Amino acid sequence: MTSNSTNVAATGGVVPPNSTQKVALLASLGMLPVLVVLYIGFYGAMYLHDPGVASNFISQSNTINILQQVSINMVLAIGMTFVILTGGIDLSVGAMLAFSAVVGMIVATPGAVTGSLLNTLPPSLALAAFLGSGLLMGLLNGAVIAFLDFSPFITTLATMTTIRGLAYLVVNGSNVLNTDITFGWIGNGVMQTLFDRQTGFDIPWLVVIAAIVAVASWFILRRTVLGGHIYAVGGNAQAARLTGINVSLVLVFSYAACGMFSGLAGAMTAARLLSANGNLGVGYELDAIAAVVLGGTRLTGGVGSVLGTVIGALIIGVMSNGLTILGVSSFWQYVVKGLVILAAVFLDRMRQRRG
Amino acid sequence: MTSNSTNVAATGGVVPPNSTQKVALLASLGMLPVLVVLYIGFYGAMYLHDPGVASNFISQSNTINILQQVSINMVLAIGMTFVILTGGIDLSVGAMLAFSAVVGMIVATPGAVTGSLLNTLPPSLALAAFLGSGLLMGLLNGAVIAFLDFSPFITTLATMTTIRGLAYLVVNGSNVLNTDITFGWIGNGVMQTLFDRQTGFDIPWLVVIAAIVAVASWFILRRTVLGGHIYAVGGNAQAARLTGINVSLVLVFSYAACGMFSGLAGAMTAARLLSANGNLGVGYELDAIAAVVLGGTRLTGGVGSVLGTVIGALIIGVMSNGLTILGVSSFWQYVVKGLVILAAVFLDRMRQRRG
Amino acid sequence: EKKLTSVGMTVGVLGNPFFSSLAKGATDEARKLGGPDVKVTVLAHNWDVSKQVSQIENFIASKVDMIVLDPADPKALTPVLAKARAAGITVVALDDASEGVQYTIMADSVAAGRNSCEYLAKEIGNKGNVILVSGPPVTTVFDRINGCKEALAKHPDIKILSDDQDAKGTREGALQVTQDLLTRFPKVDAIYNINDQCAIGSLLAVKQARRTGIILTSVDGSPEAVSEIKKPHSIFVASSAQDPNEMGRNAVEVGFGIMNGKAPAQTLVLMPTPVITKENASTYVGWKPL
Amino acid sequence: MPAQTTPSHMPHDRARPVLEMQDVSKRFGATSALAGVSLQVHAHEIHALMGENGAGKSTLMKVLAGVITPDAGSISMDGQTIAIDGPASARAHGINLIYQELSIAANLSVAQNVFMGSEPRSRFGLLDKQALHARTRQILDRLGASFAPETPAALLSIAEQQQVEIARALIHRSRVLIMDEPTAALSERETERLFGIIRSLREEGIAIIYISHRMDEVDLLADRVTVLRDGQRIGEIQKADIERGRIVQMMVGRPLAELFPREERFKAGDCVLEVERIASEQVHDVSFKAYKGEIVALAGLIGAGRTELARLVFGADVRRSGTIRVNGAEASIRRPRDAIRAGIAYVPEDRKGQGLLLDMSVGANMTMNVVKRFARFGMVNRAAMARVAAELKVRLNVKAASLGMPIAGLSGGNQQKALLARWLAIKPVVLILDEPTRGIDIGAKMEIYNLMRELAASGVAIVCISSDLPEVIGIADRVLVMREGRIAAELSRTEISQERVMAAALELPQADRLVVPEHIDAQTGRMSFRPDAS
Ligand SMILES: Nc1ncnc2c1ncn2[C@@H]1O[C@H](COP(=O)(O)OP(=O)(O)OP(=O)(O)O)[C@@H](O)[C@H]1O
Ligand SMILES: Nc1ncnc2c1ncn2[C@@H]1O[C@H](COP(=O)(O)OP(=O)(O)OP(=O)(O)O)[C@@H](O)[C@H]1O
Ligand SMILES: [Mg+2]
Ligand SMILES: [Mg+2]
Repeated sequence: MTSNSTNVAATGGVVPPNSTQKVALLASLGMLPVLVVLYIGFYGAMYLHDPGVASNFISQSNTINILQQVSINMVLAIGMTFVILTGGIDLSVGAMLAFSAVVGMIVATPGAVTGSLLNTLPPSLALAAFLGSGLLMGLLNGAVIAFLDFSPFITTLATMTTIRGLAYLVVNGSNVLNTDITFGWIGNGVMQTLFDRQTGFDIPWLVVIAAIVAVASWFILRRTVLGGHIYAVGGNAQAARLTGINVSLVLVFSYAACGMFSGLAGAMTAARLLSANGNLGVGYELDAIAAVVLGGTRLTGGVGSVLGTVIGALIIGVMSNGLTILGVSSFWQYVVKGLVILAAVFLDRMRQRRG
Repeated sequence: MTSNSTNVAATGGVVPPNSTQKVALLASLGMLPVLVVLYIGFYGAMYLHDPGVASNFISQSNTINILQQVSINMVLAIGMTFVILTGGIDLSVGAMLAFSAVVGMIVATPGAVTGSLLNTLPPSLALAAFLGSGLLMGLLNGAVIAFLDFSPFITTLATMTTIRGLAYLVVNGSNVLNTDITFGWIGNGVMQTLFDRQTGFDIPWLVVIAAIVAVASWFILRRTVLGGHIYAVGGNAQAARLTGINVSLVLVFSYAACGMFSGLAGAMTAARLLSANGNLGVGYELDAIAAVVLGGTRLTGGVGSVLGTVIGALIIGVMSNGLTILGVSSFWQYVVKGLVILAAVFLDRMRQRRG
Repeated sequence: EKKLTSVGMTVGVLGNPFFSSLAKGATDEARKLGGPDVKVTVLAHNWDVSKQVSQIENFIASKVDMIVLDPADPKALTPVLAKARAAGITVVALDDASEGVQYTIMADSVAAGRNSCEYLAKEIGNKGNVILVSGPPVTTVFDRINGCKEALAKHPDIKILSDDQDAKGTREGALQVTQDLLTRFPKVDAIYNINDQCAIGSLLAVKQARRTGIILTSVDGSPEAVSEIKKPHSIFVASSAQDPNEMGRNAVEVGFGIMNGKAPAQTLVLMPTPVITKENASTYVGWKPL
Repeated sequence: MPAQTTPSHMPHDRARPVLEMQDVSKRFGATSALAGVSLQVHAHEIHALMGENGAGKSTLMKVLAGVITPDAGSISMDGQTIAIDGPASARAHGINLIYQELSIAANLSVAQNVFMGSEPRSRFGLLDKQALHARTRQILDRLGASFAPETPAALLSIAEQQQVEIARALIHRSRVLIMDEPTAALSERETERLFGIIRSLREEGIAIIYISHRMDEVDLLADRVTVLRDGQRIGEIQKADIERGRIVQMMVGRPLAELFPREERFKAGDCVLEVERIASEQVHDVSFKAYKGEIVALAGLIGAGRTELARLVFGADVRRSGTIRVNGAEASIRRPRDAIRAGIAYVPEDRKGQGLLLDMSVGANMTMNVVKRFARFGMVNRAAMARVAAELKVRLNVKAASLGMPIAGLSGGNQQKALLARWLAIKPVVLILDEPTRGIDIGAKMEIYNLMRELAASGVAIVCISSDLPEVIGIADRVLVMREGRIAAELSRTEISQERVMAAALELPQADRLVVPEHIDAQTGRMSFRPDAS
């Protein structure tokens, strides 16, 4: 490091626009080609084996299909991005998803759980219940980590278990079903686009929501002072503290955001399945983290971008969609998925070497 | 201060246990009281509710029972300790456990999988197959991380998936059964202790193996040069490299050790269940990491001890044993486990504040 | 008639002989009907409904002729299954029920639990302490537990010591839970498990605890269970059997019929679950996994 | 310059101190870092705070900046007692501190680092990037920094990071500006610039507290000197009677001999290190020799490529071309291990980042490089390690409570000595020291200089990178001046002089990065070196 520093100083002159962004942008762009390669690769493989299948793969409907499938993981992963940028981690996202899903569904379903206080709330508050319960859990995570100064890993590992238990408890391990929820459109409705009439091209609300979340998060991280502080805390918490940044506040915000997005993901899941139970979202934390890291965000914090996370999530989504359409059965899917992730990282390295 | 320290300098004196150890030792001791408190707490709770149950809980047989139950997670966690001390992480331990378990069982069971090359090996090589397959996977992890310089998290996340898939593949997703394996004693046998005749007090081999692994690992980490280098790499890789330490070698060793211990855990599991399938060890990585972190090992590397990990694993074991014996339903067990972990960390903090 | 070229199948977990037997039954039948090069894609949903929804969507995208599914949820799949139907895909369910399928063949889980526990009650002379080792919170598990409770309820002298411990449906899970429960309860006469994997786990626990006078029953009739039951002095006495190979075969066969406009006689078939005991074990034709 | 906080500006009556600290005490476990220290600082003055490593200077200043809460004592401004809780509130009182230990977020740009925590906001409270970069550029120009606001901080050298630290404090309107060893990492040119700024700030009526281990800086700047020793205030010296010997005596508690060892003419032995046409991105075909028993100084401006050259020789970075010979034999050096085997030792400039193993004990840190040599069957020979460590501790007079204590607990000087010990343990043929006395007190400096002489006398060839001109002149038998990755001049013992070194170092092609000498004159009124001075 010292070495190339000497160099820059020596050669002085030209410096990129904004460094952080550049770095993050590079990292995320780094994965964009990988995504493209992956997509084309699948297309090629299918084409050789059956042109019909190949055209199904690239069809508009399947594209939307992929976007819809990744939307939930994407929302979780974006929440995770906030946390990882501060140098932390949140293993409880899957559990928070399940918890908010069951809480929201109970509120949405009069008499779902007899004697449950939640059922005394008006169903109209369901959406608030989803987001609120997620936000609450996130705030708890954040408070413990920021004020008690616990390690994020062990803290969220613990809350992951506890919250999962609560999710089972509020519904006694059963399933809350409700096929006529008012917010069903979130899960299965589509947004009529302008040219709908002619082309019948509509976008599922799941995708729209994920897109909104992505843009909003990008804005917070890149355009607001708070966003800057998140990068600062992740880059060098000591420096952040010395320069008078309220580190605790930044941490609480990040975990709260992650929690609220998990709640939103819970709403999306419940709306899509028209039901909710405590088993939802088991193991989702790893998918979310994978998307974030594949997107070039550094686990030690300070470096990364929402764009990267979006691409990371897409890579994972395209992979399972493509493999299934190719007719690869589960065993091989496991094997291939891992290898593809390694290949992705490798390609990215090569690109950076050259670049 | 300067003055008296000069005298110290003059007198020179011997090297007291160096700081790495001190910190680790403190941290692990920090958790020992927690373990004790937990144990006593359970005893008290049971006593109030039924003295008979309480005495069962502290009975020799249940104590051995607990030790036996934690032994496998402990072996995994000790392997994980090597990796985490270098500042890395290994998410693939559960998958490696499953892989080596099925490979070993196939070798041990003539005709288990028709046409499988593994079945051409003599059953006597089974144990070698368990350890060897684990070691091989570990070496692969280590090589990728050390030489391709991939992030340990994403690498082992990928290999976790791939190895899991391989575990399913080698047995076509079925179950290898063999109730008369030659190494059944590992799983269900006991070591006759001296005073066996009188007291009938024998120790299960599972426990003996875990103990041996712990002592050997402690020795490597605390007494060998390589151990010192592991701490150095985890503490400051840059500095380690500048002092001429072969960082890559240290990394490969650590991941290989973790892999081999996972293989051993695979043998222990297979021997205990007299069968093996691709689903073994799902999610074990989190238990292992939890034990390591509870034991006071720092996730960023450089600080920690085997002793701490052992205690961490025991805390987790006592917890689930105690809760079940208390008759806490599985939903509540989730809730309580998380809270207990948080409480443990909190108690530890308090202790360090005062100390 | 329409030709069968590709089948999409999604089941609970892999690495469990029951599901791989389902897969085998279905695959063999598909080959029989559609020829050797028919494409059968088998996926596992690990009881993650969202995952299963995605899998089904992907099957639709790859335009399979038939979807054979082991539903992870009775209602949640309705929308996506409607989509599949709309795409002209035949949808049949096995092992568990779901809205929106054209045909369902499953074991009667309640009956399975009932049969198993009636035999259990008989073996212990209709009195004593019984442990019910439960599993993950899913419908099938609840049914098997409830069926067992029905049977035991008929006998006032039978006391249920525990029925709320989740053994994860695995050997290692049951081994640990049973060890702990045995520590808690000094006097146990019988243990009922929600599946054979767990039963074997409990069996190991009982052996290691050197406890005697305990018998085991469960549900599934898997090869390992049967071979254990056959052993002369084994305490594992009974398991109400399912026939996953037949289940898979039948599902595809009927599905193929529906494909070609032949509506099934009844849209829900509950397969019997005969209790396999030491007496009849020898005559029982067991599962054939992949 | 606008800032978040504009403290009320009251007319200073020069007799009355702006800031007073009374009986401030602070303990860290066993060590009492401060024992009832009082300090008075006036407007329009540069107040030098002197003391050995570990005397308590930084601790005292951190109390002022609200980073450390004192166990006892009070602080008052303009006569009124004030409560300082946290950096923000200190800043609200117009107190700003340039920290000794660099705290830069490597993931951010220079601008983002400079304005960290006080980012300029646009109308809707959003980040105002334009203002951010514009204002950073202003401040960097004022400091004569050679890098742009957009530069990734990860690419900055220690010295450049130091400039960012300084900029951080300068963006705020201060009434009391504290500089804790701001020049530790700077070379002559940047230092000149900084002095200009300090003086103009003094004219603006700002009280400046200045901490440094460089005596000549104190001579140049200080209006008043307060000396600390072992956490106690030893005394105050007025401008009139500032005099080195006196200060040093107060600091060390005993009169100190000449800083640099009496020079005994060294007789050139045979060539030990021979570097031929070595090259990388930053270093261009550099060749040089180092002889048995001599001390070669590598002088030059920040970024001249000295550290890079050292790292290439040591194999820490890969070189594009060039050969290295040790004792005549070609050494194939591809990684540090090879260099060490060849008998080359390298003490890096970034003590914490690349040298110390902060979690390990003093003993473990010192014996790091020889654990292997004494090991039996790969086992640490703890007895031998203890012995070696104890010997080294005595030989280098490392002031540590015990060899078992964490090295993080030592003062800068002692950490540096421990690092030296680590490398002496391998009995090197060639010893490369990168800024060996950065941030180290005069006593420790002396010990290190003597040690260097001793080693040279014992036949070690020493290559010493230093940005401290008096040091270069005091210690070197020969000076190699680097510029832009090349050796610009070689000065023999007799030729060495400040003027010559600076001239060779300053002669830069790009005018924009050249500090126009007249400019320096204007601000400092001090004689400056012109490129043609030689
Ligand atoms: N002189 C030394 N140089 C380098 N590393 C050392 C030195 N002495 C100890 N270490 C390392 O520091 C750590 C402490 O080693 P040490 O042998 O003192 O531990 P220990 O006291 O035997 O272990 P425990 O505290 O668990 O009983 C180990 O990693 C060891 O390799
Ligand atoms: N955070 C801390 N924890 C424990 N001890 C500390 C801490 N900070 C400082 N000390 C101790 O307090 C004493 C004073 O430290 P301080 O940094 O103020 O000295 P200093 O005068 O600034 O030295 P230097 O000239 O090397 O910067 C030293 O003995 C140091 O070891
Ligand atoms: Mg200081
Ligand atoms: Mg340098």
